[in-house]
Amino acid sequence: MNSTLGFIAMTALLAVPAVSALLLALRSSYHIGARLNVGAALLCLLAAIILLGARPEDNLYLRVDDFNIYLIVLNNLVSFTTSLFSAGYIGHELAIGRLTPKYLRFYHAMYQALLFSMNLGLLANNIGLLWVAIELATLVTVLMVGIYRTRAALEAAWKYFILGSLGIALALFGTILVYLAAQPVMGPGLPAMAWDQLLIHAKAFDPALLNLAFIFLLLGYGTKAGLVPLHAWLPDAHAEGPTPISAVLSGLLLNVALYAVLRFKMLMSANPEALAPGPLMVAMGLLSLLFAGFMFYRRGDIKRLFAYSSIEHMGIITFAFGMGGPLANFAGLLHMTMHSLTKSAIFFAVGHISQVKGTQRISTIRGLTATHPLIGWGLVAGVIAIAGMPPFGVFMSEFLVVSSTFAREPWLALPLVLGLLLGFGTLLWRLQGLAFGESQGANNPSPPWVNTLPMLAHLALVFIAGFWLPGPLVVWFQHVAALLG
Amino acid sequence: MPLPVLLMLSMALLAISIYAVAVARQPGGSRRVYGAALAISTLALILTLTHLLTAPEPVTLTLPLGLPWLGAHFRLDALSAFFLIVVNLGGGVASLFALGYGQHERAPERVLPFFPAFLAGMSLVVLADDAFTFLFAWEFMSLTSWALVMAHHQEPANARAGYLYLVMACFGTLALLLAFGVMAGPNGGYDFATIRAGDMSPGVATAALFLALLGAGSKAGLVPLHVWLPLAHPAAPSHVSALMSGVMTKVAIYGFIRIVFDLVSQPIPWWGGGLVLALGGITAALGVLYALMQHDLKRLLAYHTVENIGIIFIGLGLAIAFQANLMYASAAMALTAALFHVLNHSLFKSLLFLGTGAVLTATGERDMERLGGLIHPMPWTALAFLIGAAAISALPPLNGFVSEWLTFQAILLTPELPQWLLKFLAPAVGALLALSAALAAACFVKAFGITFLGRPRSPAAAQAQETDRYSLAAMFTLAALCLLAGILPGLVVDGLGPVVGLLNGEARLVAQHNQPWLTLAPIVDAKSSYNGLLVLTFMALSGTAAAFLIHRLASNALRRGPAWDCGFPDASPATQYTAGSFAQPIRRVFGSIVFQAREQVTMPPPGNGSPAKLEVKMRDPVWDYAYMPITTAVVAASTRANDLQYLTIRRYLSLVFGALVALLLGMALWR
Amino acid sequence: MHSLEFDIAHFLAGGMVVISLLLLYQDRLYALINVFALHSLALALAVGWQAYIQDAHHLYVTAGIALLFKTIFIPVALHRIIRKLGIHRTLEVVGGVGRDMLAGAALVALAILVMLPVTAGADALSREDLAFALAVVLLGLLLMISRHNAVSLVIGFMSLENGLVLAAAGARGMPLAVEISVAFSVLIALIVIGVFLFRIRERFDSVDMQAMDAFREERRR
Amino acid sequence: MALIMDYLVQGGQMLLMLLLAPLLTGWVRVLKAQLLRRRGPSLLQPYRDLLKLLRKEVVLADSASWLFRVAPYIIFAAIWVAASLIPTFAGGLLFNWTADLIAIVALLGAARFFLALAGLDVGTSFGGIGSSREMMIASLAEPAMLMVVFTLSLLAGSTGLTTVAHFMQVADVGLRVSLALALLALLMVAIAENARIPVDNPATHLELTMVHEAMVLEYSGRHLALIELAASLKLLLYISLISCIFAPWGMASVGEEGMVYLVGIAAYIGKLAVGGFLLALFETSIAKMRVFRVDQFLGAALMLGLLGALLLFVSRSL
Repeated sequence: MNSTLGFIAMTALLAVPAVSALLLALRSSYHIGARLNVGAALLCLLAAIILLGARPEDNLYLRVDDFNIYLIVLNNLVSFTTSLFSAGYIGHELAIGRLTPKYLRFYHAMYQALLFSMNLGLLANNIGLLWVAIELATLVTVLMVGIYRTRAALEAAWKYFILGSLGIALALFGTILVYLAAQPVMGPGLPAMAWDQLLIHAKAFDPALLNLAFIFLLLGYGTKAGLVPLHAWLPDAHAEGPTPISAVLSGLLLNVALYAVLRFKMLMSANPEALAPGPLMVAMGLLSLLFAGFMFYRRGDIKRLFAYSSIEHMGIITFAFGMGGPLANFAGLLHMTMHSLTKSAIFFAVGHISQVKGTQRISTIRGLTATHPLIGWGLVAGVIAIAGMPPFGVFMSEFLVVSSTFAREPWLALPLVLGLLLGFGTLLWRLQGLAFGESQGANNPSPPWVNTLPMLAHLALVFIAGFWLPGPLVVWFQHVAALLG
Repeated sequence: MPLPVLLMLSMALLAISIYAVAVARQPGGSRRVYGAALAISTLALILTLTHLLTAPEPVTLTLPLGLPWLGAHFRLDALSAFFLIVVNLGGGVASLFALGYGQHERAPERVLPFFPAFLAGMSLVVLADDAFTFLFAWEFMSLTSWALVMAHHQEPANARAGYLYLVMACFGTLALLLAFGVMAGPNGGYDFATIRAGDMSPGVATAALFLALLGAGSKAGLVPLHVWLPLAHPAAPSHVSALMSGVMTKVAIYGFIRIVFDLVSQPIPWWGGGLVLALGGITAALGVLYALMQHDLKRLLAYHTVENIGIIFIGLGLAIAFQANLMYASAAMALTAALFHVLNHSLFKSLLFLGTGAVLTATGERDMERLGGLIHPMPWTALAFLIGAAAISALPPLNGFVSEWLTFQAILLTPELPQWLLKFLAPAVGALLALSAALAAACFVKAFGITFLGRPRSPAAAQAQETDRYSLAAMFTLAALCLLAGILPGLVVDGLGPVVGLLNGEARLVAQHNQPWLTLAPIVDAKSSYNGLLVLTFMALSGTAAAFLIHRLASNALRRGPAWDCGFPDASPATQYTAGSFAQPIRRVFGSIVFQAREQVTMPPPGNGSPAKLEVKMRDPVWDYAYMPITTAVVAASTRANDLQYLTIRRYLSLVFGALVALLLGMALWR
Repeated sequence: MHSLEFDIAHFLAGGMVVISLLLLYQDRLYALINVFALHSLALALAVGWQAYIQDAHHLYVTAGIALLFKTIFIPVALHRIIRKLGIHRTLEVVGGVGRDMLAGAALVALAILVMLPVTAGADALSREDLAFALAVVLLGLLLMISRHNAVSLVIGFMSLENGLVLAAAGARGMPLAVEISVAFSVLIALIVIGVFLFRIRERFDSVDMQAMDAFREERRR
Repeated sequence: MALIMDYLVQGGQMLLMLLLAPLLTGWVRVLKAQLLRRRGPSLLQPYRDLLKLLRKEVVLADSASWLFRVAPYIIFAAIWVAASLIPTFAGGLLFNWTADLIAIVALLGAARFFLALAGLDVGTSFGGIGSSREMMIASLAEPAMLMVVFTLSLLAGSTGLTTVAHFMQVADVGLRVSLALALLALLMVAIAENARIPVDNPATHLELTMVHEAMVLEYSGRHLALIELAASLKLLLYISLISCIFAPWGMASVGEEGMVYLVGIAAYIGKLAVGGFLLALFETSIAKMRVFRVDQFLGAALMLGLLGALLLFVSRSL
């Protein structure tokens, strides 16, 4: 009974977005489109919540376990709030004629398609299916990044497309290698591509093949996760696409890519002879952290700025998971969650800002807290949160990340802390310019406060998480952290 | 059971700050907020005072907050009680002052919500009993005070100050985080009880000392980590400046003491004490020299905070050195001196900043060169400021002298130390301390004389009015406390007894309350003794006696007339000595060495009536040699890295290709 | 009897590597396209042969896709596009052909070096085939980055993908092989026809990437 | 009985200081005049001046504040209290534990603080000159003085003057380098603190060279009298300080018979006479230096004091 309910929910997670994508592709009216979009996202969220209670039994294609369920819930939660935000945002874009109804229809359809592909990727119990899902997500986001048809947008889309496809290709090669490693042990056929099976037999796999596979997978999915030096597509894609998509990209898609990497990391650590994936991930994480810190300083575009901040935090998360151990993994999971919520909140704020100021250029945005208190202070809160200051959740996760290094590699704490400080300093430099000082440039009226509800909701969640985590969540994170090894 | 109540009060403060968001705009809003803050601080003050004076048994409390498997630990022991007294005293007085001062605030909605939160943050730092809660509160304190510094964000200078401040605060927090990490070690017990119990290697202890110096020192304003302080403290509204300078720096000191004297279970090596001692001496001397060069009143005071922090650290360094040699009696002296100075500085620095606030509201000026003669329109403010100035210049019978006297006594105990380096270091630091004390007197003759005495140098100063009664009440409360602590030092020393005992293996100074005539005799009165009460009585007696006799027996006639001034009567006020010209001799003596101060006089040719010009160039060595390199390096690096934003797709692909090939090569060569 | 199967498989796979090197050698657009067609043909044969010796019938589909789509349709399409857009026919080689050849040789060596530790026990086919496939992939990547021209970039990407398909086909009984190759073909089709040429033609009046770089420069602050 | 005696001694000490101070000033003046082959004023001239000033009315500048009128009393009180705590003819005074050497230095500092403020109060340029130069001088003289205090109290193991004097009296101190350095530094400080040649010239009213006189330029009548008295008290204080530390002979100690006290007083006056003579001799034999060479002079004093303390730190451990 329970499992059938779970199965229904799981299918709903895939079917609802798929169907509504089709419907939205047909409907062009803004109101119906936006409502349907929100409704579908809400349904997915409900389905995800049901999944919390009711697990379907695994099959060779789809699977729900402790690890992906929380990402699924997070994913659908954020995509629901984002759909709320995008309703207001797109309305404004439509009003000022930046988007035509034709593209609007396209936008909504693609939004659902993206939701579908991400859910698929998270639910997939099959490395091939995972790969297909992520490729689909890439295609969809490429189309959405280019939706404004400006030269910059198209160029960003093009860059994203090429780099993304290359990443996809490398990931595919890695996937094939994993199969090749598994096939002699488990015989040909589907089971040799299913997570649960792979994990069971991983000990017997040929380590050399696994190593090779992991390199390709790390680079392939790492490209999607925006790890330096594979990050090049990320800033432009964030900057030029519609802001809701930036929010989804930063808040969710990166997580999905990282989730894929983690899955394979589990596989690696299940095999004693294979090389430990930790050092690679730690190195890439530190590199991303430091690099992003330097890049904040010279940014002129507000969305690109926060795109780099996403790179930084992906670096931190990768570092944490690379460090390994229950504490570090817990920190990584927590940081993943906090980053999704906070960063999407920031992008909501940025969306409002770019609409009220009519620009994304940092140099022309000043004194927001004076002119638009709500979104101005919202931005301040968001940036303070993402910079890892209390009373927000990121502080806790960063505390855990740093302290976890003392359990394994105390000396690594030093570069980590330096990177954090660097990023903080350069990011704050930008924030003060945006939020304080004499206001200048155009000042359109603030959006109705209802539109800022998603942002406020996210900030509230992060705020509460700053000093109190619900017990069940903790237990569950600890369980997952143990799984990750 | 005061601890839960204290936590409740902090929560209440947080609630008030939320309430303040709503009422900030309303007319009576600030009155209500500050009134509530005053009430709460007073209540907390009474509670902690009773706790410290009665039975300071440590009480602990754990709430299911913070780190899930750790929880939020809180602890009220003698040390935290003492610092809570400092915090709540300062907070209460600042609130009282703000009852009047807050009426003139241009942007109340940027001050009211953060002020109570700031107070709560400081109290929570002192109460915290695990690393997470401590850092949480610590960073929260920095954050709220940053918001207060940014209250008048239109001035670009304030924005820069706020930026520098928050970055340095973050640096300090990270350093402390590392310190806790080092102390907690691999098994990571982050509540203080576990850290205390754990046995750590000497290396760990030293690392903890260094990191604590970086972390707490950057918040307290230890040279060379002080650069943010003289920018940030003046930028905030005056009652907040009083809190930041008088109280927040003390919370930083608390952090240092808590880590180094309480948490570090292993004795710190003696040279660690030497390091702290030397740093303290340098900080004291440099701080006061910086202060002498200022003519912005609030910045002068802020630099003076740096000096006093140095004096406190001298005491702490001596204590570390003594403890390293197991000379706990001497360590008790040094610790008492440091803690006493903590209390004193919180009193008179707050007083002086509040006085500046009164001047600011009366004239709208912070620049001494445009003030003067304020003693006539605002005599009461002048009196309070004078008391504060005399106290901070360590003049008997006020409190500043007592703590510096104790510090000197502690230095005089150093010959018993076995290490040669310390033997040499101690008198040198003593000389630095004496020098800074003398320069402090010069500095406050300048501060008070130029601001309040003489004739007004600007219309604003001429039309000044006496400030409101709330502000006066606040200032005179502090002034009275300065006097009390000065004439009854024995009682304060006894009050500090349990704190010192806690930090010093139960070794403390002999009880003073049963000394004859309330004399302060830390060891034996044959060795060294001081009695503020009698000094005051003698001075009062002889002064009044002289006055009485002269007025009775000789003349008491008095006639007003123009100033004599060697025969140049009533020249324009512009001919008075200015702050710059007052400091000129000292600038010539010290500035040319420390700040490479260069004076350049450009005289017009004879017959040309245009005014001569004197320009003084000074450089801040710390900024030039410690901070500029870092900033330039970061800017350069980010400029180089920025090129990566604008590569061609082909180049990006090459990056991926390179990464792939590198990894493959690595793997091929790995086996 | 085994040996023959293997020899043919190896001959075809190795042939692909050689053709990849040939691709690197080209400096004229049409020739590049033709050689790529040859590359895909070799792939089709190799996959077909794998299908035969594994008698895995779904691989025939993959071979068919390779034959029809990549050997015939794409090259023709590219020919027409080039004619339509009037792209100048010579390729600007970044580092000089000679250097590319050297690099290519080094990459092949690297591929083999990496594959050595793999235990031969896995599958008799896998070891060498994988070495070849990896070599093809790396060479394709090298081709992508060694030309200033978008068409060559696409071709490089496609040859890379040929290597992937080769590897997938070499893996005995790999499920979803067909689906994956189909998905990939869709990707490429999108690259080639849809997004890339249409939009780029519309916006930047050339497919020469330097034009886009120039455009990017003007955004530089 | 003994207690009453103690009170008497203490009170006698305070009065004695008050009475002797102008005499000493006069004595020095007379000697200087003699050395310059002038007849000079009579020995009692300072008393006459004081009485005259006390009887005259005060002419107060319009811009003077209440501080200006209170300052003389504070200055006088501080210096008098400091002076009365120095063992002159008898050690172990009743209230000697009220303030040790450091406190005495600080009391003098307090007097200087208010004097400098008074100099700034009227708002004339000369007052400013005086105050700023005075504070510059003090900023070097006070640390030097404290270094001397360090040396002594390290030697005697106490900062209490009585203990120090007693120590110098009984313990076989012997000739110590650090003591010599301390004495030298103390002398230099004393010269500077009392505005004597070569640092300052008490007799001059040349605007650009005066320091102490510039500060008190606006004072008149009883205020001036108090300040003059305080100044001569200060001179007396320093000379008796030096003598009680470096020449503690003949000083009576607690609870002795009357005769001894008389001896002590005689010895004390003798010391004062010698001290005054040496001072006058020194002043006549040297020229005043530029104000901006004073810092080198006092810097040297500071260095000497520090050196003395350091040597002591070393020698103590040997």
